[in-house]
Amino acid sequence: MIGNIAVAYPTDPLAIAGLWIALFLMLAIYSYPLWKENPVYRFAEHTFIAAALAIGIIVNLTSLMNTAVTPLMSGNLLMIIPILLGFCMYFLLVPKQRWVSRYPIAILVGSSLGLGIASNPLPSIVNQIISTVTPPKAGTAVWAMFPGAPTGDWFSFAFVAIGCLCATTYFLLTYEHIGPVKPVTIAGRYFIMLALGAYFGNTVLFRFSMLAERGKYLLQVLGLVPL
Amino acid sequence: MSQIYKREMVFIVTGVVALVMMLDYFFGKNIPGISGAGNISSTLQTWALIIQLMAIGLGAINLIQVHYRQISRKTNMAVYSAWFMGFFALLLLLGFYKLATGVELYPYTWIFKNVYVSLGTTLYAITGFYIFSAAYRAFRARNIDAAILLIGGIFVLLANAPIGEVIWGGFPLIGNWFNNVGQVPGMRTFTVVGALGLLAFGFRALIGKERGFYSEVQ
Amino acid sequence: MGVWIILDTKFVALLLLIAAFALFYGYMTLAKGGMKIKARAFPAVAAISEAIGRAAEMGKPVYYSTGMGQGTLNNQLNGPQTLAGISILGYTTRLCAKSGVKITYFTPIADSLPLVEETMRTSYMAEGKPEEFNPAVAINFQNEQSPFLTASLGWIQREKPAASILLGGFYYESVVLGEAGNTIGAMQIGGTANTHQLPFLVATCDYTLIMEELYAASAEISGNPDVLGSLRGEDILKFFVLILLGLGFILALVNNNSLISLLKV
Amino acid sequence: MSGQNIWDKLQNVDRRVFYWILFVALTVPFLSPIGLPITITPSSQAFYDGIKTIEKGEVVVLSINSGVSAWGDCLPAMVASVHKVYDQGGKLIVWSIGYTDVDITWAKIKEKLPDVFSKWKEGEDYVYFGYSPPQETNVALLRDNIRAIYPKDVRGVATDQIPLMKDINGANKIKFVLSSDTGDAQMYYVRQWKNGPVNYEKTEKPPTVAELGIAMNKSGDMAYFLSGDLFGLVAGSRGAAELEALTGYKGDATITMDSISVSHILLVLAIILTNISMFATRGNKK
Repeated sequence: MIGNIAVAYPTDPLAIAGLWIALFLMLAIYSYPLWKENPVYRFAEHTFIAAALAIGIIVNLTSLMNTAVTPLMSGNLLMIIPILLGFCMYFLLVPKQRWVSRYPIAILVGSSLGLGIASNPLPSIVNQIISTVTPPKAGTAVWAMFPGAPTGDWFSFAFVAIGCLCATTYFLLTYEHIGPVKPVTIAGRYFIMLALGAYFGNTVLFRFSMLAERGKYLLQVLGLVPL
Repeated sequence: MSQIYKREMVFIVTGVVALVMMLDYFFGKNIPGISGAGNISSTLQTWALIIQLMAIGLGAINLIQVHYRQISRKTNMAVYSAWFMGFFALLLLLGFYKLATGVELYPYTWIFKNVYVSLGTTLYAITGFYIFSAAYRAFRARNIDAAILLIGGIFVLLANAPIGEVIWGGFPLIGNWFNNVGQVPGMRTFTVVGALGLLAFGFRALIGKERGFYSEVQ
Repeated sequence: MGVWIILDTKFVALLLLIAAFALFYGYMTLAKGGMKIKARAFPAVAAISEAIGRAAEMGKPVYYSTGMGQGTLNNQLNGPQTLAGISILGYTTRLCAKSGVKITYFTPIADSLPLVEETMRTSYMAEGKPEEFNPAVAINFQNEQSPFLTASLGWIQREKPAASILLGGFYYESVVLGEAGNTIGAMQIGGTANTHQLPFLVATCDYTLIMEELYAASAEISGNPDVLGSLRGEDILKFFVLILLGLGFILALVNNNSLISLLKV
Repeated sequence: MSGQNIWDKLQNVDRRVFYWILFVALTVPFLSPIGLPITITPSSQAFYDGIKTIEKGEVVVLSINSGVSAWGDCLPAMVASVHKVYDQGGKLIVWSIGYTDVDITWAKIKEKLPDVFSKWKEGEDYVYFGYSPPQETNVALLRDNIRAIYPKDVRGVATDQIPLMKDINGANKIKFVLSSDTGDAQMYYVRQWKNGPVNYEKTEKPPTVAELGIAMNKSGDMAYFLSGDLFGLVAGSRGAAELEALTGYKGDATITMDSISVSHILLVLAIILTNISMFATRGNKK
């Protein structure tokens, strides 16, 4: 048997009740696909939305206490500015004074956009070009189509380089795909389709692993599989 | 004149904050006062942090408004909205007790461990069902694009599943090659094109040509 | 690094950023100054008019949705996709008004409703048929994801639309709607910039707009000079990337690393 | 023509039949897990080779950027990695970028590793800071000033009093970042920590980042793994099963592999069937 660090089945009645209520809620949700939409499903869905919102508020407030309120109380008076800006966000709800809420949004948008714009080009453009044109070193046939290719994986190197050339040509958006460029863009779309195929395969692995865990939970509560 | 602080000033603030972030990123340690703990960019990032923390209330108010409207209009969803309000209020009280006293009451732990965890994992995994039924009825190679996608997908599926190797040694070899190399041209181009798109979108937002953020800005 | 450059070894990235901003600003001003910049013809957009023609022939309605979009317009990732989907909705509604085809728009995004109603009303007015637009019928709003899905599936099975158009910020509803439209034989046109949903749209739709194509198609339809100008700027940068890739590939074949070391400055 | 209506029947089979088949196919294998052997893919091997180089006392950050709802795919890889960091004698800092339910996930990881957490002392070998909001600016802030977001840990102990954090307040003292994601928070670390303007002395190197998240990230992040921005990519329950095989601690992921095998075979058959029926019905229409 595969050794899994099994947690003992609880003896405390409240914990056992917890396991069964969790199972009931799971079956309530899956009654939608496995049967049809029904009141029990809607009840369970609204329970989740309420719980998620309550957690969100409590955890955010706890973090706010640590990072803003306690420092303010212990003398860091500069902290009053972000707290006031935070309150300005709520002017979004007052149509006539909505412009007040634009200043805190400006700081949020300015900081995240500024950071995103500055830090994106290096890893997402420059490093990608460098990696595409770096020839494979001999002996590093780590993911070779032909394992143990003595001179390094030139097949994969050419595949990626030519693929990037065609796919980038496909994404030229203000020039028509006509004349000699046409076959290159058609090939580019096929490279993109292959990528979406692999993406589809990995998405299925992700979704099925999640659903498998739920199936295991059913068996765990019934005591057929260790917790 | 009065419109200035309603629109132009906002763009100036956005632009200045963005500029500080860019200077910090590129020239950080060489310009005194910009980079490092306690300097301008760190302070602005701390302000952004606190504003985000306080913004959670907006989401709560919006959701409570939606459900209040359901109750006041006595729609068919009214009973669920009433349950939402009641359960939300109960959890919030338990949470405030923990916030105030630092003591986590047993009902609080019990609800999160058994109610929240189960519902979260269950709702998130529901897509697995839809993928499976769509595969039976809709994933068809109706054109070359869909054919390449499905063939690539099948090879990766049989490379990810251990049984693929048992059936034929070629599945892990070709499937893993698709995963490690085959998908890279497409994915890498998405990355590069997406990054260029973000630069364009960011530039338009910084010069005030992107109206999504400020909802009312004409 | 040279003393006069005070950079933290990211000179190439900064150069790329400055070049990008210069190109965007240049072409945006040129576009506003009247320079004709057009997005290329997308088969998916051409297919919309073909789909409306089919709907008119069969006397069947058209289903249109811009997806979940995380439930709000000003979400940084999905807001732009929902707005793009709504501008293409305007174009589609106008075609429907012209050929007397009924179109129904489904959404769970509350704050997009004013914009949607204004867009569809303008399209009907442009065809001189304002009286045919009834928002209560043409726009179906459900405030959460599962009621939105249930309402959509019920309508699709009942009305059996001739065409189903799914353009916007989609999440897993792309699989459900794609399957529903496909099994009743509707002609399907999909498009999103959420890469994780693209495989499902390509697998279930006859035509798809991929990533930036969604923005280019909507900019072409709305004729927005800023977006079209910055799109041309992006294309010039893509040419630049193509040159680097081509040159780098040839240099790699002859085992010369000069370009790589240049890019690592 | 009887041949034709078989395919029509397939089309009109109620979709709930497929849902029940899938749920049974995913559940039954857990009753007696077989555990077929699996090949180790290069990106998981690279991750393992990376964390094997952790020396005694070196500090690693575990950034839990996936929620409770993604446990099926993300929890096993985190459990296996924490176990390996413990084996190597490393130290661990744990926080989350954007997931308010991180407390429950961290409690589950400790529950899964009783032998580790009976010996590890909180505050000296590991410290748990909990939640921070989901923005890239927070990762940039953590790079230079951890105390700005985390003045104290979840127990309420001030960060200055925590022995592990005595001379640590930024990225320059961290060896690796292990990021478990459903979204793309790992890219925040790649952009702000690995490629960011960290104020390093000559002796220090920026921390490198590895991705432990959901299986879809194997597609989204492979380009960054090849360009060296990620030193490892352990994606989904499959990656976790490979990591469990590498570390020798068989766990939840290895058990899940049997359900993955059964369900994937069914899905491949489904796709083949629907395409055969398409060609069959198209053949008749001509």
